[in-house]
Amino acid sequence: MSADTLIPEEPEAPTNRPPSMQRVRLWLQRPYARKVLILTVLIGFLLLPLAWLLLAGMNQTGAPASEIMKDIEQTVFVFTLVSIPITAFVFAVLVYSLIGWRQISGDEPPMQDSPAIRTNTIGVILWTVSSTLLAMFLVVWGLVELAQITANSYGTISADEQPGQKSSEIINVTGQQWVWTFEYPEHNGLTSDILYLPLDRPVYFNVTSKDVIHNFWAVELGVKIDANPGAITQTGVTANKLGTFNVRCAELCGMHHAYMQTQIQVLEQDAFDSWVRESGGKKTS
Amino acid sequence: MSVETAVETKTIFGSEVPQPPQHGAAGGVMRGLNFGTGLVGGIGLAAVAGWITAILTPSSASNASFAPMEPTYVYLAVLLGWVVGFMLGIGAFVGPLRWVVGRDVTHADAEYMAGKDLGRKRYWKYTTDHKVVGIQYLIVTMLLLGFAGLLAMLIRTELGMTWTSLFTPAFYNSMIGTHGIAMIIGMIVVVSGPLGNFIVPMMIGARDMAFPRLNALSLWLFVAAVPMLVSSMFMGGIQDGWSVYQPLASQAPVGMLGYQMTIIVFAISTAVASVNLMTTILTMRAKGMTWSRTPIFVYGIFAASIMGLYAFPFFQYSQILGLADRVFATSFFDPLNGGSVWLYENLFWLLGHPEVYVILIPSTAVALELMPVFLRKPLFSFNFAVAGIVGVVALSGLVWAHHMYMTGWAPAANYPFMLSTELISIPVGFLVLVAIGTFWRGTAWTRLPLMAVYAVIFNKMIGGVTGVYLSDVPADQYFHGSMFVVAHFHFMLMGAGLFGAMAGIAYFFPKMTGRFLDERTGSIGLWTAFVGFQITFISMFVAGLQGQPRRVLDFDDQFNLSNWISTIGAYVIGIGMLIFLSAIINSWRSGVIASSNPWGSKSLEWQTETPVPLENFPVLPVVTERPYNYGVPDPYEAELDSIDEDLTEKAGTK
Amino acid sequence: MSTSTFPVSPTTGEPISTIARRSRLGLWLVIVADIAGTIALVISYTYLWSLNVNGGWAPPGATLTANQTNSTLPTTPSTATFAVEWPFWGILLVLIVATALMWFGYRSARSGNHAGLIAGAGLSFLVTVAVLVFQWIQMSTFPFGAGDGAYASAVLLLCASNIFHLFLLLFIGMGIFMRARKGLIDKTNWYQAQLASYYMTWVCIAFLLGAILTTFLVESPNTDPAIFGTFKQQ
Amino acid sequence: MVAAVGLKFGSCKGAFVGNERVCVKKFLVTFLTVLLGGAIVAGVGVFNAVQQEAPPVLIANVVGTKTAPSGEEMPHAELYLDVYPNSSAQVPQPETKSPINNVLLAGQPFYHPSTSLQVPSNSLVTIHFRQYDSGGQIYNPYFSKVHGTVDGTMKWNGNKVTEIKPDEVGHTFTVHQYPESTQPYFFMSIPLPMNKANAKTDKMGYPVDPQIVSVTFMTGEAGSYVWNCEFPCGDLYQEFGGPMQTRGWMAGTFDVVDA
Repeated sequence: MSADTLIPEEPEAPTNRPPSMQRVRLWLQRPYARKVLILTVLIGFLLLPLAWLLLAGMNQTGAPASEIMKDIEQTVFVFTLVSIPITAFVFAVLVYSLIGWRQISGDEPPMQDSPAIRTNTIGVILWTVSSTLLAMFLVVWGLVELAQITANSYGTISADEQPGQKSSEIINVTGQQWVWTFEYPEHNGLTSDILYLPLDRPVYFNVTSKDVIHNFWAVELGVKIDANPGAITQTGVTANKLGTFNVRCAELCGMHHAYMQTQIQVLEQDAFDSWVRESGGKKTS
Repeated sequence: MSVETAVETKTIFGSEVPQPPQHGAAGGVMRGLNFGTGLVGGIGLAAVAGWITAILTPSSASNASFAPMEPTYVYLAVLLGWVVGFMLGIGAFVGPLRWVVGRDVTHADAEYMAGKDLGRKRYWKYTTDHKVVGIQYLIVTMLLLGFAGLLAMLIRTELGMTWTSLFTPAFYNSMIGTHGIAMIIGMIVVVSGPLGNFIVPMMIGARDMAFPRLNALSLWLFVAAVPMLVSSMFMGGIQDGWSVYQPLASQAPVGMLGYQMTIIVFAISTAVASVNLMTTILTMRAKGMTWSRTPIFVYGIFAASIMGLYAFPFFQYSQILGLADRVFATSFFDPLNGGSVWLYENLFWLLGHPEVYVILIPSTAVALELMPVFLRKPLFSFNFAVAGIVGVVALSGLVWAHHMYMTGWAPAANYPFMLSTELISIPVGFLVLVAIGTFWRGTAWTRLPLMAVYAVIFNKMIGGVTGVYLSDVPADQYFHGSMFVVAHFHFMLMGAGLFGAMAGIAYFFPKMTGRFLDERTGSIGLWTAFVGFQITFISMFVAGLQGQPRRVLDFDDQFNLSNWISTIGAYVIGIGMLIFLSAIINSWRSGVIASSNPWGSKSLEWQTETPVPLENFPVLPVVTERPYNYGVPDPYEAELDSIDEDLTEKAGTK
Repeated sequence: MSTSTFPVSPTTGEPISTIARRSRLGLWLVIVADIAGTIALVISYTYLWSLNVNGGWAPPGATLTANQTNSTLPTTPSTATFAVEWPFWGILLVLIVATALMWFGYRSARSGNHAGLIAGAGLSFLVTVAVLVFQWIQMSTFPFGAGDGAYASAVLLLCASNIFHLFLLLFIGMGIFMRARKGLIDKTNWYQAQLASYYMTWVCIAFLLGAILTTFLVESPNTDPAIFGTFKQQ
Repeated sequence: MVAAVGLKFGSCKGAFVGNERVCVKKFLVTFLTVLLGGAIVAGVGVFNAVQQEAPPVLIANVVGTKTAPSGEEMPHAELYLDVYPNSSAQVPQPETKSPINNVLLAGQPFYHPSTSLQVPSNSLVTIHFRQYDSGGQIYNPYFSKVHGTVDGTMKWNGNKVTEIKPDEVGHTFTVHQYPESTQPYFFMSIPLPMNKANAKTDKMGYPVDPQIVSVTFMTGEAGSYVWNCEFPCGDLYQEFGGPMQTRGWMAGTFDVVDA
């Protein structure tokens, strides 16, 4: 490539602009600089569809079925967007150093060295500031979203406070090798192997295990919490979409780990009540 | 009190050195010992120990939950017998015993133990020369990685054949566990073992490591550890993933003992190696090699050693506790009797996360080390490279619980751990900046080592970005325990780690073997593996996004497509790696002879002649300039300066 | 005597002072790893103490017999009680004596008092043997066995780690003693005695940590842990 | 394109290879390495796959028709399963090719004659169990109840029951979902009562009159499922290791196939 060997055109009459700005402006006039930036933009636009493709993958089985899942997808979407520019720039430099800046082949070390750039204050400062800002943005966004999700999943409410509001439903989730059972203590201990949820009503989960660690993952609802032996973990969700969804075990729990999964049925309130009446009448010993 | 009167002396580098009395021929008992006697000792003692234990244990012995204990005791005795016997047979205990009885090593002994005039035989002995140890590490690591790769192929085969199941779930689980831990162990040593031992002392201008015998000890402990891991496959296997979470691990067959013993021994080996490398780097740098003149690769190895030193004991103790639970019926991890599963997770991940950087930092450093040589320009912003490494080390110990976001052990702790985890992207970003800054306007001498660096940085970007999702609790609430995680850490550990190691091996091959790594075969292998790698793990990302949990051998039809593609890609990786291996074999046997400094590098290790003499430098070198002093003055800079000048003139005239 | 005016390493010809510097650093790093391991023990003890999972921390009998755990494991009530504190401190005290003797030997080696060195190292070795014996007696007379709950496990592990350290000390002490007698440690070449003293000092600290834990963290603060396998608190 | 850059070097004409012969030799080495590697993978894979083939499939044959609660006539198949506390001269231990399993699982309970079951789709299936093992307290009372049979009951020693005492369970036969959304959800759990400790036993040590349980359930469309025992009758932690996690002993496959 002979592009680099071109001397940029003379700078116009110098002004009182600070030299650093001057430098940046001159730098932008260098052919390779422009090409790298153009390449960055191109690659950036090539990567842009990812933001939606990721969500498409996550929504295949009917997600989002809850506010929590919406928040999660929002986070994924935003993180993809903000990480595209920096990725595009790095890829652009890689590509341009292969096609743009000269290459030397051969068996002997090249006779002619490259420009000895030991550092570049402006570039380093730009990178540091931007990457720090980016990290800070991710942290802040994450903290806010986490607080929001914790609120939506009632994760801060302890077991004894829970039977508070009448509108709520408490479900005791028990993981054991290799089946899930769901107990509805407010309906005299009605127990089921399918997770039935009322639509648009907050549901508290108390989760524990009778043997090893399992992980209660309600995929389309975006609920995930370990079922630990000897401890009770809490979470919750408000399902806002009718349908059949999946519970999968997301922590290796022995031979039939792959088969430790079941259905979620999100029902209208009256359908839910009728299910309770049909199967829940008698007390479980 | 005086032992002997006439002190015979020996001339070492021109100075008369008094010698302790020489007992028998140089090397003493070590003359008769080698890998063969090690095997004999190990297998022999293992057999004896197992036999005696079998006699002593009543076959009806069982623990509180009716588990037959005889196999446990016998297998444990066999493993212990193997380790002790092997180290005994190869002569690891000779040095300490000589120290106790006060028969100090003479110069002649030392030279024999360093493998002087032993030819090929020295590679089969308890040799103290750091170059021999480096080669030995290279071979053992490649064997281990090959074993783990074989398991990877079987795993992908099982997952790819969605219409049938090849293996039973139990065997599948033990495969993924063994594959995971074997790869992790292999990747931990793949750079700091071969290159750290062979290159670092020469790079800092030293004649050997600080503690040559410890050097051999760390290697042979590693060698003793690996067969125990393999043996566990035949004892029911490790059916619990590489992290062997308790209490699931206490349900596994006796094969679990193989895992636990492997980790316990390997942790000692790592600690010994770390102490050795750190002491060498801190005290044995050549005259004039200030910290600003120390190559970045040395920084990388030093950082890995720090993390290995403080992190591995936690892993070791987590396994010692698990072993006690199984053998002595203690209840550290048994929730029925007051044990806590979170205790195990914390102990494990206290190692588990620094260990990731133990793998990543050296391979990144080796990439940064070779880039200036092939781009003929200095490393961009050396200080930022150092800052990046320091930052990663500083944060590495504060992020472990991001593996435990979803365990519910302390929901409030998710906030600080998310903070620390996402902060680590800043120092990692520094390393990326250094890399692309070095590429910037560089004339690429496009030889295999440099080309591999392109692959490393590409994979590292993908792994890094996907890591950002996982470091964020809300997103992790979906991705935790899914295939997405598997794809992510393969991009980091394999995409960045292994390809970086391949770059380093290709770069240092001429110095280690005296021959070039065959460029064409090597490149074909590398790029085949690279393409296969992208196919495999990008489609694995898709499976994760769709919601496939990890460590499952049967899954919903919706995941079939991505798993088929992933399996095809895995086979491509396998072929590529085999081609690269064949390049190594070819070149080692009949490669083109390389000059002592074929890349025209300016750093010390290339200034010695090849093959490197026993004491690397006849005269210790003196460092007078910064590393990476390549490059010509930047034409643009000169021009800019002139502009500045007339700008200031203008300002003056105003 | 193999002691020239300018002591050098017989193998590499470097001055002993260089070797000593190197070895000292190496020892510090070894101690760092050892500290990490000991911290792992401390974490295990305090973590189990603070959680009292399923009421299983305290020596069982009281809590574990309440077999509401849906478990079929035989949890026979045991008469186990907490261990007595003073033996931990007694053992620590004796170990400190051994360490002091080693320090005495090392100092006298530097000051050229060779007899003092031999006496110090030898006595230190003997006292260490005594410590090992005491530790063994304590371990074998605990009012609980390994299977008696988390407390028993944690305490026994602390003692096992002590035993491991003591065996190391025996090896070191014997080496220093023999080498001193051979004159391999003397006025000009004393760094190995120094390292031995340093390491013994660290081992004392490790013992001290164990004693503090077993003395001050006994009754678990968590009085109503969840009952295993259920959604009830105890 | 990047690869091409890497390939430009070391061609047979370049300085890296002497001549054609060396070049061919190198190619052969490469070729053999790949071949050998592939052979090793295939070999190990086939060996292990053969080592652990599932137990012979036990097929429920259609023996006429039966009236479903809905009133319609459906094909009726039957299956006979026994549960033994341990192997004996009379009942051989399930065959395993892995030597360590023979040691670790000796004297452990198992289902007989096989754990790979196959039943016809869209029909009524009756399974007759003979339970020879002792028992005790089950972890989860949910599995001391009958789930998924035609009328929610099972026949135990002649009389219909819907559940048994949670502390008198011997084993359970629990079929659950295979992770495929394309096949009908299927969940069935049958508790098998235990034999009292004082039950009269024959010379093999098996109860003379075992617990007889028979259940009838309706199968839907074809699909594959797995089943395992939910009563802790294994060893190690929570007595859920060993046989509980070995197919052929206390777990297996349950295939619903079109006749």
